[in-house]
Amino acid sequence: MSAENASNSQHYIAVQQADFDVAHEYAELRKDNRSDGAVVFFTGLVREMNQGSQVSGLTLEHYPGMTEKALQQIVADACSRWPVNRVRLIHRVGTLAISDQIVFVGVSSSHREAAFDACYYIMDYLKNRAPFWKKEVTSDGERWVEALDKDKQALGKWQ
Amino acid sequence: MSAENASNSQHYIAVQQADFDVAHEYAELRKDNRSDGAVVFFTGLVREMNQGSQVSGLTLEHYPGMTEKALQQIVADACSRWPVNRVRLIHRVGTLAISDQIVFVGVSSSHREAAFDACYYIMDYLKNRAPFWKKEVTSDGERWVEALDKDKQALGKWQ
Amino acid sequence: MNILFFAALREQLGCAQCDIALPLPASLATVRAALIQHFPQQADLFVQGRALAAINQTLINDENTPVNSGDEVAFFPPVTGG
Amino acid sequence: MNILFFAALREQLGCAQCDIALPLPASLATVRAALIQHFPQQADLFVQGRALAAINQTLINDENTPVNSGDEVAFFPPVTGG
Repeated sequence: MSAENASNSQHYIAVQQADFDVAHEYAELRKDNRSDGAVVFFTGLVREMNQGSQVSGLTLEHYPGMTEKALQQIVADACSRWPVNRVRLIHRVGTLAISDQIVFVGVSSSHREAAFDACYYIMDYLKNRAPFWKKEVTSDGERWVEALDKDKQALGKWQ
Repeated sequence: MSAENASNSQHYIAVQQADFDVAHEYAELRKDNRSDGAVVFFTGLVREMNQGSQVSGLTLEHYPGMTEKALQQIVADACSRWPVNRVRLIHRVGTLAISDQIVFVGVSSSHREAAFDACYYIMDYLKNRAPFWKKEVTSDGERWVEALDKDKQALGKWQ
Repeated sequence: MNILFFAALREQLGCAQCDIALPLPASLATVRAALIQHFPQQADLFVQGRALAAINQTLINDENTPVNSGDEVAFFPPVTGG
Repeated sequence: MNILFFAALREQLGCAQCDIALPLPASLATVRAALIQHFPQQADLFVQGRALAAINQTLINDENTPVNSGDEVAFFPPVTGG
């Protein structure tokens, strides 16, 4: 379940059960890259507390086939808005424990503004448009995580 | 030339000639951290092209004594504006080559908004308030890098 | 036509997909209404905003979008990845 | 009083620090004017905005800020780190 973004070989998009290595992703963003002065990355981690409950782990479900397509569209949209050179986006699925890595978004660009904005934009849209769903194991049993209004409102900053 | 921020032992601020290891910094942000769901980091790298010239390297001068104080103030300001839990900020001085790492800012927080905004804020203020100066070696000889209006204007987004 | 379900919606309906009889092309709104008829006890699950829809793996916001024969249609709750 | 210079300003003046005679306390504006008198050939280097000033390692924007005896005062170009 890994797919290079066909529209630009500088971008890498993957959906996978396996963990990812931030040092490797960062190295890929820098490798043979003499033109970029800025790298911004985001990682999302499983938190112990969420929506008022103690969490002991979670399962990430997705819609295979749509997921890669949605992520590629989000990355393409970000690249059309800002002059970014490389994007690496990895999202895990399956069973995860507290503090596990969920998602990585890394962006390199000549300048910091484009790198910050594109990375932030990709995360905001991923939160609203990419077909992933979290089911948490809490002290009260399993529950599906509720989508939050604040994530929908976060898109407002990009209008 | 390394100084823990006395006001909060969760923060680490250093000015050093030595290179830094992003994997180590990221590990420090995650270590024994069950509450943070978001890590954002920025690295600044030496670009080959700057302000219209081919660059082969640069020297970073700073104002020892003031530098750490200025960085600590910027981090403290960011922490008073957003609920961030850990900040790691390293800025190098001395002689650097193309693609070398210059600066690292890493922020962890429960939520991505605080981590993104605080990291971006710290870089914007560092660019305007921290006493570092770059002298580039170009094909036309050495020159001091000019401060840019766009960096000053970048502070507008935080008013 | 065949419709896919994911996550909480799949669990609440007790099935990962269903077949409904519907003349195509039809609007997404018509498909949504047919689902409500098909699952009368769980009609509220399909309210717009509570169940998002994708046609051919693309999220669709316009309920007038046509669904054609051979399209892959899916309904699912608001997403919670990241 | 002793004043420190950094980076391009230090190179253009040809010195990392200088001593100027000035009754203290004095405003930062007065110190700046005294520097212009001390370096008449390089007066333009000290124009506000072109040379930033720090008192006791803190950047000062208000030119009315008093400089007291024992304060560490520095002038330098706009910063270019990061």
